[in-house]
Parts: sequence; structure tokens; C-alpha cells
Amino acid sequence: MNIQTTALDVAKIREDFPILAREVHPGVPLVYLDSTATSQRPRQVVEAMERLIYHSNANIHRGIHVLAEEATAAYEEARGKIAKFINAPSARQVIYTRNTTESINLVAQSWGRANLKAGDVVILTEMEHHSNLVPWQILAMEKNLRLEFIPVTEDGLLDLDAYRELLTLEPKLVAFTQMSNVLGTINPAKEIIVLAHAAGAVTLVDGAQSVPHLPVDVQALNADFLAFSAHKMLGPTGIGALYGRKELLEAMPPFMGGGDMIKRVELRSFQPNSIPHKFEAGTPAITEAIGFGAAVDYLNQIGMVAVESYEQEIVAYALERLAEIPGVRVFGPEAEQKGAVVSFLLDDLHAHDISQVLDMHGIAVRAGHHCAQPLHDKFGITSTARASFYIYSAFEEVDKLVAGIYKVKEMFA
Amino acid sequence: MNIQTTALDVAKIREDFPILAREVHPGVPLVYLDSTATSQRPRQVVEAMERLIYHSNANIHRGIHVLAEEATAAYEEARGKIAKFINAPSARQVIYTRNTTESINLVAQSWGRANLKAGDVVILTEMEHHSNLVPWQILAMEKNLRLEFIPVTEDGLLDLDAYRELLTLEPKLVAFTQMSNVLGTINPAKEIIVLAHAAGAVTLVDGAQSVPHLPVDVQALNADFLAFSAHKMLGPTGIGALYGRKELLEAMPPFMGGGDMIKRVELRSFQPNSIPHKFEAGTPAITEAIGFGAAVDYLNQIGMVAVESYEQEIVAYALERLAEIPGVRVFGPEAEQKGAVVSFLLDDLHAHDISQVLDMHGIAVRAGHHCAQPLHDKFGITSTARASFYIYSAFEEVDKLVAGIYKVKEMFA
Amino acid sequence: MDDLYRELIIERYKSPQFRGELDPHDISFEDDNPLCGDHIRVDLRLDENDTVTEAAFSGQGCAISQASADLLMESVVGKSLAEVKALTKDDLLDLLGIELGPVRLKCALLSLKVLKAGAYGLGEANDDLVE
Amino acid sequence: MDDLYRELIIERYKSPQFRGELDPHDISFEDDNPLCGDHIRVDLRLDENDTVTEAAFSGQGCAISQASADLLMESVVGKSLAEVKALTKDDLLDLLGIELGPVRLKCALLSLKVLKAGAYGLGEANDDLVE
Ligand SMILES: Cc1ncc(COP(=O)(O)O)c(C=O)c1O
Ligand SMILES: Cc1ncc(COP(=O)(O)O)c(C=O)c1O
Repeated sequence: MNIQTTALDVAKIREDFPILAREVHPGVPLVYLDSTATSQRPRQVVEAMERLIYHSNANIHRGIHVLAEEATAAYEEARGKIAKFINAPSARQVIYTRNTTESINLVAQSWGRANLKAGDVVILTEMEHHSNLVPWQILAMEKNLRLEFIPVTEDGLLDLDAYRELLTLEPKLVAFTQMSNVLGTINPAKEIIVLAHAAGAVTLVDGAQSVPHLPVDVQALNADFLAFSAHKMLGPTGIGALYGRKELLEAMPPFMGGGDMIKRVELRSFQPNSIPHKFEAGTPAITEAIGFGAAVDYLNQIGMVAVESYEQEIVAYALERLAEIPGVRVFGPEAEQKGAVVSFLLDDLHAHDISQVLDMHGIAVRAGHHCAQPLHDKFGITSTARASFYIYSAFEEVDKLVAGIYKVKEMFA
Repeated sequence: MNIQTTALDVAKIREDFPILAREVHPGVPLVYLDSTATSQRPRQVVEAMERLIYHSNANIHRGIHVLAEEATAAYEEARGKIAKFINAPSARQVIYTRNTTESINLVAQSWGRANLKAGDVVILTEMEHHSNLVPWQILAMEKNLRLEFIPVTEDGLLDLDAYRELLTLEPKLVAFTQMSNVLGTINPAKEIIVLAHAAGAVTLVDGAQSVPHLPVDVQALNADFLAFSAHKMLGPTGIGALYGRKELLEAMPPFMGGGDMIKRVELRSFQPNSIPHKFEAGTPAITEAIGFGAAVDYLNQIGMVAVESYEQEIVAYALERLAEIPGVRVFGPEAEQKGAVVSFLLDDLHAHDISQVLDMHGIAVRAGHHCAQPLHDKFGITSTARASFYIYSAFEEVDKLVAGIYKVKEMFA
Repeated sequence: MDDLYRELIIERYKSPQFRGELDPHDISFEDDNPLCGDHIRVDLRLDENDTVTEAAFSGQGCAISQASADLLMESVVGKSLAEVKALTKDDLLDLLGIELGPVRLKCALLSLKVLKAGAYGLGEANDDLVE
Repeated sequence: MDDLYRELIIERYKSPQFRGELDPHDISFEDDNPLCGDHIRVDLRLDENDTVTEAAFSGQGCAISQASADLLMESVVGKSLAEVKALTKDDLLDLLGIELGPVRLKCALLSLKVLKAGAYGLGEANDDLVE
């Protein structure tokens, strides 16, 4: 490795992630290249959660003892941090969910069921994750909606001319990923939203990959909904968020019923609480919310601009190095249009076998359809191997990946 | 305190819960009597989660690198522990959810929407938590169902004669709590289920309070569905479970759409995965599942029979001591029919003020309607103060509660 | 901590001076605290210049909510409707003179929320009114 | 670890002996591995005593799934349908002779699941078949 980055002090960052020091086989250190599936968690996040558990653990909102007040304050403070991270106008527009998937289902089942009717057009894209396909398929079956898809070009970009064409169908909703978890493509979200709004559509941005890796500003984007997951941005599992435009959220019916989402309950009727509580039924993932807030703190301290530019550097380096290997086929656009995700195939090997042999050398990449079967179908393949990078990924790890790929070739030579 | 318990070594148990050593005000130690809202977590649970995060953190199911395999194995192993804890015939009948509330909403929206139609009768009880009311109210509005309620008697028991009467309406579903979170009443679940089945109804047991505090055996109960939350049984927030009879679960449509719950996805259609995955869309609360499993391990090591008998002892003692205080009114049945939950009022004071003054003395009780407004309405009150106990609650803490209540009287004298 | 129940609050709770209903009234509004089910109603009478001449609250609640409602009613008599609309959370907390955690804050602010929703003539009370 | 790709598996993967489709066939079944989208089809021919006379698999998958399908097809030729139904996960793992993690296990077991669903004449393959 002879490229020096200036954006991040990766060696220092790595010290915050104890797992990175692990050996996966005796003498074989971990090379974690699977952050697109889930990121690792820094000590700071784990410790913030532990502090809550050992010091202020209580159920929230209703308790007036000290622990409950501390837990409630911490839970709401974390919401404020998350809101600020995406520049939401108010913390009340940030709803805690389990993950991106639940955020999107919430919109489909609450907003969608209330606002869409037979024959209405919903525009998605061919590169969507199953989480932004299946909820709409379920609703489409129930309501007889028409689903249309912005095509993906050979080089892994959205075909915006085709999109403009689709907009003449007067869609009610345009829901798309800001960054593909397979191709790495960073879509022109602002442009897509401007066009959607001009056509009268509401927009949902799947931010599962963009929020962790780029500066995302919901007001600059003018997004109506934004869905994302903590576990992909250094935070814990079990918590995610949905941002929504206030008027939309306030007009939406509740998603689930239960404690905390109500203002008043009688035996046969209830009045819903105000946002965000209306959408948070039951005891929420309290500790996880605190961890989510701590993850945002950690990212803020590095700065999302620095995160993005470091990832630009490492993905460019990875593409360059992979291009040297005969038989490697990389999917997706050039480095400039791409986040730090590299999906590839090697010779005529199956992605499982690539991943398995890499794993023997400690290199963790993901293999499969990455919850994007239609996209793989489009490219005429069933699966790819995917190496992905984050703030703790070192350039040396790219070199190890390259060496590992040569080992795969050897094994099946 | 001069009663010695034999069931549990509480002093030893308390050492596992670091928060119990906390001072809530300078010099004022915590007396945590709010376990019905959420339990505290032992070191063992926190450490199991930390071990996963620092050693095997990865997304599950699809990865074939070592971390992903370890995380997947741990996630499924925890499911097996939970299944065994409630004596489910197979781990595949245990679905991870966020909490009891989501478990019940899942049944309402998946089973309920597919199986209930206009005019169908659903029987609930007057002592239900909002989580077992509002989901059915939402469905009732959508489908035009008829909700009926087993009445609660003055002494806080279900009126089973009235229940038998209601069964002549040929209900499709009987959904009830096995233990009231306000009155502490332990309902005769087995008898209720036998009668429901004889009338042709499916049964759902809200086990949010029973599973943490009593031995619960779904096969002995013959329950069709059982819902419960980890955070009330020493486990983390953000995870709960739904047990379901296999034929029911297999016939139910998916709840949410997304990654992992599918077998195959095309642009406009999908095939659902088999149970339990069909109901677990998106990245689940992986770390929290491991914590849930560790909580079950902890409870097993004590033994649920011992847990139940200790709680019987402490609640009997609490009721006895509270009866000494002039102006205290306790709600709910006698100790024999009751779990370790004591809701009460004092003189003409508001529950908030009782709780607030107790808090000044370090005593954490809950004040409010405890998400059971209709039950409070029934008793003609808006709120109660609630002291609740668990395996780490000491008899001395009952004494402190009593002393605290006298302080409340003084303050407002 | 003990400050929470300083003399003024206990006194106003035990012997409120503005408890009751006004019938007829020019403005009346009521709402619940979703956290505890407490309920407060506020009635106002105005003169021809939209100045508050009489104010009263009813409903039930804890000492904090009752005392704060009573102190708030006292403070609005003589104020113009515009001044009532401009009242903030901090104005109320100044009247009470105590520090409150997030949950008790809701108790204290319920009367202000109800008052302002009435003053603005809103269909529904909104947390934005007291933030 | 390296055992995973022991010689037999690489050999069967590169040069499968039972790859193809049988047309006509007495039994044919196909299914997907939901974790990776891989797909396997199994065709069997039976004699009048319900003994397997010919077996073949098709579809695509990784080395583990292809080798295990090939070894499984080899093992069923000459078996009665009852014996095929009685095959277990352990029988297949014995054929492969390797240890597998939970995900790769699914790869290995897909062909067995498809085979047994076909043998039982089920409408849908079921994980219970290979547990
Ligand atoms: C009887 C009962 N049912 C349901 C619930 C809801 O549990 P959760 O908030 O964990 O969903 C609770 C806890 O508050 C409860 O006590
Ligand atoms: C683009 C995209 N959308 C949605 C998801 C779903 O996220 P989660 O599993 O956290 O719900 C993912 C992650 O797998 C993703 O990459």
C-alpha cells in the first residue's frame, strides 16, 4: 500500500472497535469487509448503552421516579441528535422503528393504505433492496396498485430518461434508494425528488446506505420520507428511524396499536397520541435508541464530509486493484458515482465459494443476492460477492482482499 | 423485617444487578419497585450482548464468513432457549418481535385480517393492557368486528360466568392477559382456553407479565398464541416474542415485507419464506436476541418455580404491611391469586404525588393508568401508584416503601 | 428535590383560588395528559378589548398540575388575548419556581397547553404550543 | 477449515456425474435456497417396485451445493422410495464428510430437501424435511 489518505486517521479509529483485533482462525486476523450488511460498533456506543443499563434503566414516558426521568430524557435526547444529523426541522418528525425495513412498511401500511387506491401508480427502481420492494408488492396486491420501475443501465445507473417517461403516469409515490447496496450507485436523489414533486408524487428515500456514508440533509433534499437503520451506521441492532414531513405524519393513521401511542383509551375506542408517539406502540428499544444517539455522536465527531471523502478514496483504490486481477468482473458504476461497495464475480465461480475461500484467510465479504434479487436477475446472475468499506477499513485490507482473490483462483484452478 | 424467605438467595442475586447499588440522590439508595414496567438487567445479560458485539458481530442468515456464522448460530440458539423456556414444540414457532405489543399487532394484522370478517366477535377482558385492546379496536374499525369484554369483579377477578355467557356469541378469538399489570390478578388461563376452544375460538395469551414471573407452558395451556417481552424478564429492550401454533403461523400471510422474510422476489411478486423467517423482515434485533437468550438462562438457573414462590411470599408480606397504613386502598385480589404487583392509592392524593414523594426517598414506583385506562375507569379512578417486585426485590424494600408512604402522608398532612 | 413541593405549590393545590367552571364563557377548552389520563378544562371570560376578565380551571390532576393551573389562571387575568397566546413554557415555570423532569413537565404544562389551544381557537391541543 | 473444499468436493463440483434433466421422469421437484437464490431441480426415474433407477439434478449453486447434489443423486440410485424418504441430514453430511456452518448447511441440504419433497409428493418443500 503506498497511497496515503488524509481524510481520516484510520489507525486511531480502529482502536475504538475491539472486534477488529480479533483473529477469526488461529493466527488469521479479521479483515471485515461487510459493513454494508452491518457495521461494527465502537466502544463508545457500547459504553453509552451500558451506562444506561447500569445507571438509569427504566421504562420511559410514564414514570416519575429518577430512573424513568433519566431514561426518558436520554431517549428523547437521542432522538434530537438523530434529527439534527439528517437536519430534520423537528425531533418530533423522527420516529424510532426497528430498522429501515420497518420504516418503509410503516409508510406503506399507514400512509399507503390511507392514501393509495386501485390503479394508482407507485414508481420504484430496479435496484431496490427487497425492503423497498416487498412492502409495496403487498400493498399493490391488497389495493390493486400499479408498480413501475426506473430501469438500471448496464453500468449500474438509473435511467433518468425512462424515469421522466414514467412520471407521465402521474404516480402517487416515488420510492427509491439513495445508494444501492449492491452496485454502490449514489443516485441523484435531489433531482429525482424535484421531478417527482413536479409530477405530484410523494417521495420516500431509502437511506439505509446513504445516511451512514454521506451527509444527508432532508431539508436540502426536500424528501417526504427517509428510512434508515442504526446498525449500518455504528449503532446497535434493533433500532432504526423514519423521518417524515410533518403534515404527512400528522395526517397518517397509527401503524400499530398499544401503550404510548394513545392519548386516551376506552374499551371500544381510542384517540391517538401526537407525533412521534403515535407511531411508537409499546415499550420501545430504549437502550438501543441511546446507542443510536451515541453512534451519531461518533460520526459527527469525524464529520460526514470526511467519511464520504475517505470512502471515495478507498473505493477508488479497491476498484483499481481489482481491475488488475484477470477474471474479476465488477458490477456498478465508476468510483465517482459510487459509495464504498464493490460487488464482483471471479471467473465462473459461485459467489459462495469466493466468499468461503476468502473467509479461510480471515476476509469477511458477503455472498448472495444481497436482498436485491431483481437486480441480480437483470444482470443475469443469481449472486455476487460483495466487499464493502467503512471508516475503519484500511487500505491494507484492500490489498489483503486482492491477495485473497488470487488464493480463490488457485483453489479452483 | 423478620420474615425469612427460603425460596431465593436475594442478596446474592442482587450482586448481579449493578444498578441496585446506585444512589438516586446523594446518600439515598435506589429502591426499585417498578419491575412490572421493566425489569433490571443482570451483568450476565449485558456481558452476553457485549461478547457478541466485540467478538461475533455480523448480519445473520446470509453471510458465510465466520462472524456471520457465529452470529447466526447465536441468534438461532437463543430462539431455541426461548422456545424451550415456554415449552414450545419447535423453535420455529417462536417469532422475534420488538415487544409484546408488536406480537399482538402481528396477530391482529396478519391472522386477524385474514381470518376475521364483519360481525365476528372478539372477546377481550376489562383488565387488558392497551396493547391488547387497541390492536383489536383498529381491526374492529377496519372490519366491523364486535368486541366484547369479560367483566372484572370488584375484587379484581374475571367474571367467568359472564365469560361463559359471552361464549354463546360464538367468538372467533379470545385474547386475554394471563396476569394483570395493575391488579396482579393471575387469570385461570387454562380454563379460559378450554372454554374458548370448546366454543370454537382461537386464543391469544398476553404473557407480558406471566412469562417473567410464573412457569408458563404453552403445550400445557394449549394456547394458540402467546406474546411476551424480554425487557420485563431481565432481558434487553427492543426484543420480544410471539409463540404461535404451527398450522396457524404457516397459514398466516406475512406481516411486514422486506429482506429475510422471502424465498424469492421478482419485481412485482414474491414468495414468502417459511416460519419463523416469514415474520422477521429486515435485520432483526440480533444482539438483543442473544441478550434474551441469556436472560432465559439466568431465570432457568434460578428456576421459575422458585421465582413464583418467592414472589408469592413478598407480595403477601407487602399486602400485610400496606394494610397497616391508614388511608391506603389496594386494588386487586388477595395474595393467593396475585403476582407481585400492588397498585394502591393513599387518602385523596394523586398517584403522581405519591410516587414523586416516594422518589425523594429513593423509592421508584410507577404512577398513572399503567396503560389500562378502561380498568381504571371501571374503578372510577384515573390513576394508581404501583409497587412491583421481582427476584432481586428484598423484604427490606417493602419496609422502606411503607416508611415512604408515611412520609407522603406527612408531606400532604 | 424537596423543592418540588415548596409551600406555594402545596398551598395552591390544597386551596386553589381559580378552580371552577365559568358559564357562560367566551373561551373554553379541555384536554388530557396522555401519560397519566389527567384532564384539565380552562374557561375564560373576555371583555370587549379581548382582555381576560375571569379565568377558571377544572378537571383532576396531581399537585403540580393543579397548582400550576391555579397560578396560571391567576396570571392571565388582566392579560390581553394576544399576551395569553404569547405565553411560554418558561413563563409558567417562572410562576411555579421549580425544576421539573420531563414527565412532571407534562403535568405542569397541561394547563398552559389547554389555555393556549383555547386562545388560538384550535381544534386540537398541540405540543408545539408549549415548546 | 480447508477441509471444506476437500478433493472429493472440488472434483464433484467440477465434473458432476449426475447433472442433467430426465425427461420423462417419475418424480421431479425444484426449489430455491432463500438465502442466496440458488435453485435446484431433482428428477428421478423409478421401476415398478418404486426403486430409483436413475437420478439427476440441475440448477445452479456453489461448489458445496453442487457436489452435495451430485453425491446425493449417486447415493439414491438403487434405493427404494421409502428409503429415500427416510434420508436424513446426517446421511447427507456423511456423504460430504465435512463440517458446515449454519449458512453453508443450507447450501448442502437444498438438494436433500428438494429430493424428499419430491419423494413425498409435497406441494411445497419444507425445512422440517431436513431437520
Ligand atoms: C399485561 C401487559 N401487556 C402488554 C404489555 C406491553 O408490553 P410492551 O410494552 O413490552 O410491548 C405490558 C407491559 O407494559 C403488560 O404489562
Ligand atoms: C439499500 C437498503 N435498503 C434497505 C435495507 C434494509 O435494512 P434493514 O435490514 O436494516 O431493515 C438495506 C440493508 O440491508 C439496504 O442496504
